[in-house]
Amino acid sequence: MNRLRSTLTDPLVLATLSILVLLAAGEALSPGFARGDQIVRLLVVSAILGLVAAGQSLVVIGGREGIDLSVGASISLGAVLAGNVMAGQDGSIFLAVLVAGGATFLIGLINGLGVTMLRIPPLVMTLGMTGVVQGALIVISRGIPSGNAAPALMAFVNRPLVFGLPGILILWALVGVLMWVLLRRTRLGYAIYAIGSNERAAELTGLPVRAIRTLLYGLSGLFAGLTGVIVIGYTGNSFVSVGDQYVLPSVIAVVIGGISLAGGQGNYFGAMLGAIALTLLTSVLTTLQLEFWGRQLIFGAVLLMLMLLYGRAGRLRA
Amino acid sequence: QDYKIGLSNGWVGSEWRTQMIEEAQAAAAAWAERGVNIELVIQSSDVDVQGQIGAVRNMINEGVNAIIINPNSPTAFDPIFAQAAAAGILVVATDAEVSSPDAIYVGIDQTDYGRKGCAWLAETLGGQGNVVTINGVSGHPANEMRVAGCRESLAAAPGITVLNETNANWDQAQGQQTMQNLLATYPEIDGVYVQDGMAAGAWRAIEAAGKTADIAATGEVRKDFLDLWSAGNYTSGASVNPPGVMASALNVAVLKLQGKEFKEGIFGGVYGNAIFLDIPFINNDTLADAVAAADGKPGHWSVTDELSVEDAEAFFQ
Amino acid sequence: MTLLLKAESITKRYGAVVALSDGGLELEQGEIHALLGANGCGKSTLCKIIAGTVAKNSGTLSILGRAVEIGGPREAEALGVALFYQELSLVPQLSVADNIFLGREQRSGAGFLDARALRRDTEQLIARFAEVAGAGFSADALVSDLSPDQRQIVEILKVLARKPRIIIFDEATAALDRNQVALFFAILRELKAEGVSSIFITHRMDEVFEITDRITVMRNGATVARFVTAETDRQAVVHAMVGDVTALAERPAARPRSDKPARLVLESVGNKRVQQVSLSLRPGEIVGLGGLQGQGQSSLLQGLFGAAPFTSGTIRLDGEQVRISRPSHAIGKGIAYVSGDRGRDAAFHGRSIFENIAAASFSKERPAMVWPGRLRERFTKAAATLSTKYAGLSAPIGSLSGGNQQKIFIARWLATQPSVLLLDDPTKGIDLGAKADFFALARRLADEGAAILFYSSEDAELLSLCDRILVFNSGAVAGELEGEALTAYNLTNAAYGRAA
Amino acid sequence: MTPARTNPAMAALRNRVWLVTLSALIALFVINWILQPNLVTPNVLKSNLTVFLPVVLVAIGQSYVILGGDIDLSVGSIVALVNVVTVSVIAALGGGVPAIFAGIGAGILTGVACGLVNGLLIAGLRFQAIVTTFATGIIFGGLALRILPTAGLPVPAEYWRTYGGAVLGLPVVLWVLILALVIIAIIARRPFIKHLSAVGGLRQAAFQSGLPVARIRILAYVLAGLFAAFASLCLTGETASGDPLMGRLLALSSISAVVLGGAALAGGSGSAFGAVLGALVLGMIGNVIFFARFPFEYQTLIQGLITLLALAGGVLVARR
Ligand SMILES: Nc1ncnc2c1ncn2[C@@H]1O[C@H](COP(=O)(O)OP(=O)(O)OP(=O)(O)O)[C@@H](O)[C@H]1O
Ligand SMILES: Nc1ncnc2c1ncn2[C@@H]1O[C@H](COP(=O)(O)OP(=O)(O)OP(=O)(O)O)[C@@H](O)[C@H]1O
Ligand SMILES: O[C@@H]1[C@@H](O)[C@H](O)OC[C@H]1O
Ligand SMILES: [Mg+2]
Ligand SMILES: [Mg+2]
Repeated sequence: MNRLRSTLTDPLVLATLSILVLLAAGEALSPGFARGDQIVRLLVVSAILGLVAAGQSLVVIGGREGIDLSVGASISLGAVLAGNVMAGQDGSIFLAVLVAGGATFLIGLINGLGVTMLRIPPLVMTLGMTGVVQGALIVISRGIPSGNAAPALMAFVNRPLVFGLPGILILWALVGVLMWVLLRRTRLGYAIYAIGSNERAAELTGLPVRAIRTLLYGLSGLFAGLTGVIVIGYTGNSFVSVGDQYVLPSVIAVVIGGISLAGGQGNYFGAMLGAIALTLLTSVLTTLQLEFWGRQLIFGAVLLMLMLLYGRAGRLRA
Repeated sequence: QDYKIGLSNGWVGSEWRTQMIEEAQAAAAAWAERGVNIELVIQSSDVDVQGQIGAVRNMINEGVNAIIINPNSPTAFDPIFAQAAAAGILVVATDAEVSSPDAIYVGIDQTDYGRKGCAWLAETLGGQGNVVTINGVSGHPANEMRVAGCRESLAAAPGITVLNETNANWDQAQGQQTMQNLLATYPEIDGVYVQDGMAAGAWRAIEAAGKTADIAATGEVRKDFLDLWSAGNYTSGASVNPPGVMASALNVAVLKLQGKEFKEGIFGGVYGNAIFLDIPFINNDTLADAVAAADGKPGHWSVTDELSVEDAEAFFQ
Repeated sequence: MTLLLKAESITKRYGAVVALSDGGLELEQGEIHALLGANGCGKSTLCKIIAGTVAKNSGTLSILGRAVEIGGPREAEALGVALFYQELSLVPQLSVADNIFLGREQRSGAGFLDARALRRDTEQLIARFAEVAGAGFSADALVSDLSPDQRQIVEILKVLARKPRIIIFDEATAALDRNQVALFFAILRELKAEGVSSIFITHRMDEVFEITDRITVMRNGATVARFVTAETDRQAVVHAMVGDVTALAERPAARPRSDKPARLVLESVGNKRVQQVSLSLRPGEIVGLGGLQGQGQSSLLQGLFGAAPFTSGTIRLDGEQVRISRPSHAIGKGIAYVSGDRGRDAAFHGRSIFENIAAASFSKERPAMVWPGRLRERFTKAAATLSTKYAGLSAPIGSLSGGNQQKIFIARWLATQPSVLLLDDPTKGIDLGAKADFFALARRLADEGAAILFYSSEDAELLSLCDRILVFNSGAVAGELEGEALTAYNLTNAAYGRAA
Repeated sequence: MTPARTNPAMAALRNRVWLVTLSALIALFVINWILQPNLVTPNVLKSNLTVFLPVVLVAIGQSYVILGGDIDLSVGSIVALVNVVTVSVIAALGGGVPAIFAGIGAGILTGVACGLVNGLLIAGLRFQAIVTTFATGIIFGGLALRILPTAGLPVPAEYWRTYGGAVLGLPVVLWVLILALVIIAIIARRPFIKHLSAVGGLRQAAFQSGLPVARIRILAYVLAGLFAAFASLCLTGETASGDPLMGRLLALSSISAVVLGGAALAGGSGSAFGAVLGALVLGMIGNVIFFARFPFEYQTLIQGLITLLALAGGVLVARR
């Protein structure tokens, strides 16, 4: 009985259940919604959100109110830089990934330094960084062509590669495995949970807390930059606010995947399921014939229901 | 005579806005050849309504001769424009009409923009078929006007059924996702009305579903898209909202500052204070010209159009 | 005598863990009542149920014969019950005054805060502790700036300010030094004289026999024995607590001073709180750090461990000069540090016991990859050395009682097989049985060649374990005791010797 | 004796971080004055205050929520919802003076109700604050669009003329600010503020001390809703119309203002007065950038840099 209850309230199980319910709802509302190829397309969209959520997960698990609101700006920056570097040439994809990832990794590191060395609260630091990166984007994108995705990149994102799955899904699965290995099979992973759970205790067991946390923000920037590259592969070209729409969803995906915003808890599989659930919800809502406000109401209400299921704090009176 | 003119732009989310200001700057500089020196005071940043009102207040306090604004709200500026007018400042809105009787509007008729797009769609479909629409930011005045215009055209074709109306916030990636969802839900779509830059996203989804030959959808006018359009043989048509509208507004403003009087009966629009500019329309027949005009421009460059000083003089007595 | 409070057949489960199976307690008017038992036997849980912060599953509570349901701390307060929380109930960001009167602020007529009355009342309360509380203790000081003992004093005052008729002190003396305890006991006696009843939880048997009237003993979630203090003895009580007697090892026969070369030598090390301390430590030696609390003993250990690095002086390990400016340096050189403040310094809250043990070993051994399966056995063994009571390595650390958690944190360091062990009041909140195990283990480690620096706030612990004791005063070594000189009398003398 | 733990001057400063914010504000004001010589004239000052007031008010409400250890991302949507409710009620009742009062009353009730919903979800049902207020923000915004699908519905001239005018020789906007300051001064002297700090500082300890934790947090959210409603009524006076998309940047700017004012985002320390100063600093940064006449494409970057520096500086001082 207890085991059943704890299984049912396990975030992973809940996220999976929500996904199944949403799929069923979608299929009931519009037959064909849960068709194989449509699911693949939904997964592609989930994968984009899921990649940002990977960095967001690390930062949140790393604790001290960890959150990265600058991922949107970093996605835009990654997309614009990648577009410019690639300029539609397959040969330049690698360089584009390098430039986009490098720049956003640096931005992330700066976030990390602000959080660790200057002790600026992450929400504030990354919010401030958003303004700076957006400003920089406006400066650099002016006059320079925003660039185009290379055809191979677009095919990677949009067209089947193996078993009818686009390359991006393979990539996402790979990232999922890598994240698991990182978090559960490396010393660094254990250290991330430790600093997220109790920073002082982590220091007293010899962990370089600041360096690790700085790295986490760097990785979050890196993931965002790579997401930017994928986004330009998805949309073909980029503009300065292309990443904005991913910021809060990346946080929500992480939360409904069972990663506590208090830090030191949860894993990336949850965030992956969260990203899928959120994408599904958006898409089920699109297929409803409703006015915009009606969709918003349902979207908000479903988020609240997900919170009701398991995003709750413990009782003060145990 | 020299003038100080304030330019206010309250949203910087797309290159369209950058091009808008750059063209206005160029137009201002061009006045020097006519012996008029124009000093621009530019505010261009992401602000909400009260932030933009703040910028307008600063311009009033700075003592500009005219304010040209791409407004974040159609109605919210009424009191502040009244103050500007009281201070003898000319206010010209562009890109979105404003309700203030103390301002004039120089730009396209957003209702007509939507009307034209959907009229093209209805005609291309031969007045028959299933249509979905992908609109911009719900509640945004330009969007609401475009939606209204589109509905008007579609209503005139009784054979057309609107399956669903959605919003993708003028965001290309969201446009692409929305189109994907619509394609999955409605296998029988014949036509799509989609605004602006979202069209590129929608077309990408159509292409991914292998339906470019079966679906007619509106398009957009950035060079990138024009190239895709011609390469992919899409059936498309696009109303143009030229980024040059602010330059046009500036030219009108300077003439007005020089003391010219407007002709009778040129004002129209919802609030009776609008001078509408032509809306260029590109379809498969005129596509080749547009592609040629965009040759050598950067990918984000948008087909533009601006009122020359001479054209502008036509509005004056 | 009147029976004031009666708790009967109280049960409490946390998921699968049964914290209380049959908790009971009878408290008379105006008595001081000891509540004793090994770590994790349910003392704190029972107290929290009485104070309304934990909800019981079944059982009855009655006050003056009337059954009561206590739905929360406010209801408890209304019934005249106040609890000194083992983990304290203070808000770090608020001042001493604000904390003491939190929720019962003096108000002016219009309902505004009466700042003057607050300050006056606070100063009255803290005046008693002025002598023993140490520097920086004032009405306006933020609790976050106070030392652990000062915080305990604030918690005591906070409880007193509520003017309760039943006060529960859950390990209120754990961080207090001798003088502070003496003052606290004086207050307890005054309260008793006023007819207030106290429940007093402690792991120090001397305190029990010094101050309490009666004793209730718990074991494994159930109340198992009651004594009148004056009519029993230590042996009987301990027997009730642990089932069979595992008393603290008596002071062993003096061992011959090892003649091995020193493992650790400090030469005039110092930082903000430690001045010019020199010492030398041989393999196999256990050296105690004695003296009143807060004289720099912890700071010395933390300095040596790199947590609050020394700014002057030199450290030599096995003859070689080393630089230790952060804990990882120390760990790499085989130094381990066990803190007494587990919640703050040790616990990875919400993480498994496995992870809590692993942390130090990973820092020492620096494996790139981790294979939990291969480590399980080793960590199980480490946890078993102190007969820790736990469900399994993957259970969360929070499912253990305070004392059992502390055992895990000791196990964490044992797993690194340290050659220098720094113990910073490590037995805080550990029960007698575990303490005895722990001491035996420390001995064994020393015999196997480890060098141990041991600070304890309890003189008895120092005397029973150490080969010699350095007595601290104001951040410096004020004296050294060894061999025949190692007596409680000498230790007290030395501690007060140069104190102001 | 042993030395005192912290330098008393620094300790005093730590409890009054707003002093630092005040210095920053003065510095920005001076720069603004140099760039804009007519700054210190009654009209221009009033004009500036009119612009800053909505953020000031929202930031005050946000400061209580943050002091209690929570956060409110929905305040911007509350502003929009209150605005459309107010203008719709005024229009529905025919636009006379009684209609105006009814509209204001309805607006304030709406703000309070939104705050109550947030508070009940977060403190009552123990939902996670960030995600919950993000969700309720979407819901409130959706409701605003339901009530008023697109901007419009002018309010009667009595409303906005009064707001833009003067009473007893002082501009109404100044009276609003004074009133807000009086309210925060009153709240600052009530036990509530200590209780709220305790709840934000260490929730378990606050509970164990017998504080009604949930009620206190709910009250903080209600205050946030109330001040958002005040801000919305001011914006309605400034814009004289309804706009369902109003206030979209207010959530983040109010949080920045609170942090600039020296509050810890984790809760337990900070003050509403600091938030007022923080909001003014944000406003002055915008002004300075305007009058410094940076090329337009650099404006966002410079604004971002200065804001980040200010935030970093404020936090640094608060932490020392
Ligand atoms: N919040 C909780 N969740 C799960 N188990 C708990 C919780 N609190 C206490 N327990 C369990 O209840 C039992 C009793 O714990 P309690 O804290 O009452 O012990 P205690 O007698 O006070 O011990 P100590 O002397 O170590 O303080 C322990 O086994 C503990 O693991
Ligand atoms: N942050 C500080 N700055 C300056 N002096 C301090 C500070 N903290 C403590 N002191 C003082 O320095 C002396 C040494 O105290 P210290 O805290 O190092 O001893 P300790 O053994 O670590 O005590 P504790 O049990 O409090 O940890 C004490 O007199 C104490 O009052
Ligand atoms: O056409 C759009 C214009 O109306 C809006 O204001 O800015 C973005 C453009 O895409
Ligand atoms: Mg206990
Ligand atoms: Mg100590």
